[in-house]
Amino acid sequence: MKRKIPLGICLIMGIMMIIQFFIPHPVSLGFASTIYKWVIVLMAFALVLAIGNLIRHHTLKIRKRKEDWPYSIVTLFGMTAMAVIGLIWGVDPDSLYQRIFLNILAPLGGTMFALLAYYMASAAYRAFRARSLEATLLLISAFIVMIGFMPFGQYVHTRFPAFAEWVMQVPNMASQRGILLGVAFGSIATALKIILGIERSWLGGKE
Amino acid sequence: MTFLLIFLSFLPPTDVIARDKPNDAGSTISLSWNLSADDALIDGYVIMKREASDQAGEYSKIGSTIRGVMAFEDENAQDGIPYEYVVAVIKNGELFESAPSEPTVSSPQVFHTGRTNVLIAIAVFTLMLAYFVAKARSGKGLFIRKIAGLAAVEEAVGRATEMGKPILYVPGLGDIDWTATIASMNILGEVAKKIALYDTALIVPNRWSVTYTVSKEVVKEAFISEGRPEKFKEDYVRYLTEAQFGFAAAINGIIMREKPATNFFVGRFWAESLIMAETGSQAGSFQIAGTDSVLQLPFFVTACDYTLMGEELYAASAYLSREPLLLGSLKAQDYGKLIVLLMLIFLTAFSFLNINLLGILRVQ
Amino acid sequence: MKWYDRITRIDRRIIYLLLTSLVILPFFIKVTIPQNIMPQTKRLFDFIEAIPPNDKAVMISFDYTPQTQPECHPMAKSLLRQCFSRGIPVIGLSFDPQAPGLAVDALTSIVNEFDSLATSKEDSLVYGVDYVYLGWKSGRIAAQLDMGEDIGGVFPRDYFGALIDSFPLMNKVKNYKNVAIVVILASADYPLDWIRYPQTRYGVNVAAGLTAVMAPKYYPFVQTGQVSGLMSGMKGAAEYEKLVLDHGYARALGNAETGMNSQSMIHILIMIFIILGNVGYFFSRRQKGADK
Amino acid sequence: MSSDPWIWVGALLTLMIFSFLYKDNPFYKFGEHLFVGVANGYYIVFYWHNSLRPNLFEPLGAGEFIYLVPLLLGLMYFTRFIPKVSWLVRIPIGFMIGWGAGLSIPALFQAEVLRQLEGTVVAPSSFTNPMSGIWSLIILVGVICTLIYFFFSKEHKGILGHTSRIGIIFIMIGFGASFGYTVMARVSLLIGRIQFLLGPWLGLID
Repeated sequence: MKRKIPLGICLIMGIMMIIQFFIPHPVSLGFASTIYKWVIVLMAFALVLAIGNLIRHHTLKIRKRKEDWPYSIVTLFGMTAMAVIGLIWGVDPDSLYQRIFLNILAPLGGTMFALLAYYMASAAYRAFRARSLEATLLLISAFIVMIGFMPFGQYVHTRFPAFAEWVMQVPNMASQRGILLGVAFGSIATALKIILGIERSWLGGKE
Repeated sequence: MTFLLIFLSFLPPTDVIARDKPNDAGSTISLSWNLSADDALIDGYVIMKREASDQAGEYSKIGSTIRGVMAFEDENAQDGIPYEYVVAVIKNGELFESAPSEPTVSSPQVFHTGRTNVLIAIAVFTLMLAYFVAKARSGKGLFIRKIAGLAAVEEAVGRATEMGKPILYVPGLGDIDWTATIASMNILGEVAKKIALYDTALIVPNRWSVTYTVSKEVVKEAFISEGRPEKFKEDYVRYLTEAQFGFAAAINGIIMREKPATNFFVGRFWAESLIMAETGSQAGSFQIAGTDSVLQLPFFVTACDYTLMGEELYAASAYLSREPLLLGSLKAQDYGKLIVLLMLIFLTAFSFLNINLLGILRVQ
Repeated sequence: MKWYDRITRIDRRIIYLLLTSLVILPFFIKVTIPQNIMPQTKRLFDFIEAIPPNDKAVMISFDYTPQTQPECHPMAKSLLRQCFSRGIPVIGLSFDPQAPGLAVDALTSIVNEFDSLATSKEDSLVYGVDYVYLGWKSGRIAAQLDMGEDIGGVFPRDYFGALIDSFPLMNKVKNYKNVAIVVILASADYPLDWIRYPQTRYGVNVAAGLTAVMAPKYYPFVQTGQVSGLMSGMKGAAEYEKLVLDHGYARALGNAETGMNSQSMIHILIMIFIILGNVGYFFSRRQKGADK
Repeated sequence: MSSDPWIWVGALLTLMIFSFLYKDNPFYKFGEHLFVGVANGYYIVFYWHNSLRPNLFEPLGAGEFIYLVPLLLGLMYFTRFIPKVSWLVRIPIGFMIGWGAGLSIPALFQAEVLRQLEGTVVAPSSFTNPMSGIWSLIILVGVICTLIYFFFSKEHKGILGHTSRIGIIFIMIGFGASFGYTVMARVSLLIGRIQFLLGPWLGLID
């Protein structure tokens, strides 16, 4: 029973969602949107557990004075402050909550994202070595695109930008589609195995 | 003095046809008509309707279009009530009405005929899967080609033990509704079983609350099934944050401060892939990646020691567990790809014989 | 360590330092690398050139976020310069909640630029006559469709809270009939909705300025004519700046040109380092072969 | 220099994150921990306003008792702490996983199989321009060879070996091109951050 009930619920949900796709009737649309609302509610409940884990991790660190423990205070304080601000003073466009989002979260996220410019340079320098035919092809096509999409590309040859565009649109597109088709079958098979209860790693152990 | 008033007259559109819109949730009627012969001269068309039972009633305006348009959808029909429609030409505010349409009733449909092909595809693939899984269950051995990177899993765990350092396993940034995340959970289970046998710590950071609960169960059960439940620590599986780059920032911190010997990045990834993989590479960790995110593959290939590309991720999860049932599905996947491949060739060949079958691929 | 080993192991911090300086330098040292102009950029420029002055309006949908500002903000500025120089009224609006701040910034900075050059009162730009900014609305697709009937029904008040009936421009422009083209500046998939809904229903012309990542997706639509012009990424923005400058609508090249110079130099920097790495790899491998 | 304290906050946090490029340091640690904390606070509020309140408590308050189902399912997450009934946690997980899997199957067939196939089939109309016709043939060959690389149940020998090798060549060219193309987008992001530091913060550029 400890396995059969969850597996049964998984099976029923899976089949209902597949059938729903084929039924345009309002009853079916209403069903899909209700379930979606429930899913978000479930995510919110799971978040309580997850946040609990985070709090536990950091309080332990503080209590045991583990390395870097003062930073754990920063995390716990930041979380509590932001939650209180948003729950008490609301989330209107000119609330403190939105200001913190725009002036603290957005710059932090944007800068992490911008680190990629640096990492692309160091990764390319370290790894783009002509060790084999495959590695050489990767290197050459990267060069073609890096030159072709820049204004100076036209000085290599007037048709060079068009060539770079071709590399993107023809060989690149072909390989992406091929990979995508394979992935689709892997994904579909996994999803089917889950619904049919063949793949049950999410249940954990045998009991 | 008399004024000679010239009344200009414009021809209304003809053949106004009303039909219930197919494959919808009801309350919509599609209209079509032939353009007025004076289409080039007019301002546009006005669409009007009335309930067919109310023959004395006035037509009321429900919408308008610019000239040259010959279709309209009335999205405010009430199911079960017959309506009549007229389409009028409008010029300088004056209307010239067409003959009314036949009375038409809107209704919702219970099967979407435009999606029959998807239904057939699902049915065929499910049957194939069931067949090969049954065959695998009967104990026939299946050949699976070597997947580079899989052999490295054992090596990775061993290496961490030798160095006395932990293993970092990032199960992707996708929530549980991404199948890649499920495949990753499967691989996590196998990796955790190996770790349970050695004296190595494990760090599994999560971005989503639901994947956090699942990966916790998976790791815990893996330790139990290897008979080492006492070795499992609550702190192995952690929740970080839902913010994509906040998550990446925290992973960078873990890589730098807890110095894992091996990093696994397995699951669904977005732009943050290289932030984590490059940091790991600079820290000198041994790295194994696996993802079905086509756009992130180049970065993992560049920065990691081994990468499971695309479908290899799904194959790996079946391969590692070595369960015949899971292996059976690989065979079904291969046949699925074979069908796709043959369809590509035949549909292309047919199109050159002037037989256009592309319609069978279209989904509404 | 031999020289060829050394160039395979350059400290990453040296690369990072060079890269940072190449991003900063172009802001202070202006150089101009001549550009080839992509046909889809030229097409948008020519389309707006062909709109008669003081007639139909250009609608600009500001839908980009602060993160993609370097790519899309210069596009907005160049477009505004072209429209204002030619006497074409501009209606701004947004469907991305992060965009209004940027839209207001683009409008005010260009309007100030024009007004500072204006010699007479007639020359200066007047809010409500030459341009308006309607602000942000949720329910994108429904709003886009409703504007085909009545813009005032969707935006009864502008971003600053004024009733739009009070603006001469909005009395002239009631719906898409008086809109020559809608230009969507976005970092997400917004133009597709415009093509699918208002364009098919009301036949409105659509053009776009997109980030480099988004743009390739729209090439097929340019080919079919559903999109009447496209600026793609910082390069597209720089090309448009060039066109606007060449026609005398601007006095100097803007930020996209600066950004493009950074881009070019960083691309060259990365390639130089890749080549160094490979030269070192080649010689060290040859050395190893000789040692055996 | 800016006199707006918010700009200063944004600028200092930007520099803290950038400092990681040199090496891990207390400033980065501060920025990282603040990020994780504030982001979690942000999502707690987000889920309250967008999920728990409108999708659970308000309908329940209005007497829609069907919403007891998600409430019950949600509460089951907490049975983890009660060893005797801890297996109940599998029920909401099964619900979510089944939902996700069922949702994805038709979507995958539609968007990633059928539509990709349709885009790849070559038709005589592709040859109205002879070059573009040839290119679509190359795409067709590339897709087929790449797909063959992903065959698992046959050894890659003979014709399968040759085609899958061509597949790998396509894949590598594609990876290189994607990498090269992405450099542009990432540098744009970096320019954006630098512009913020030089402009609004330091006031060196406009």
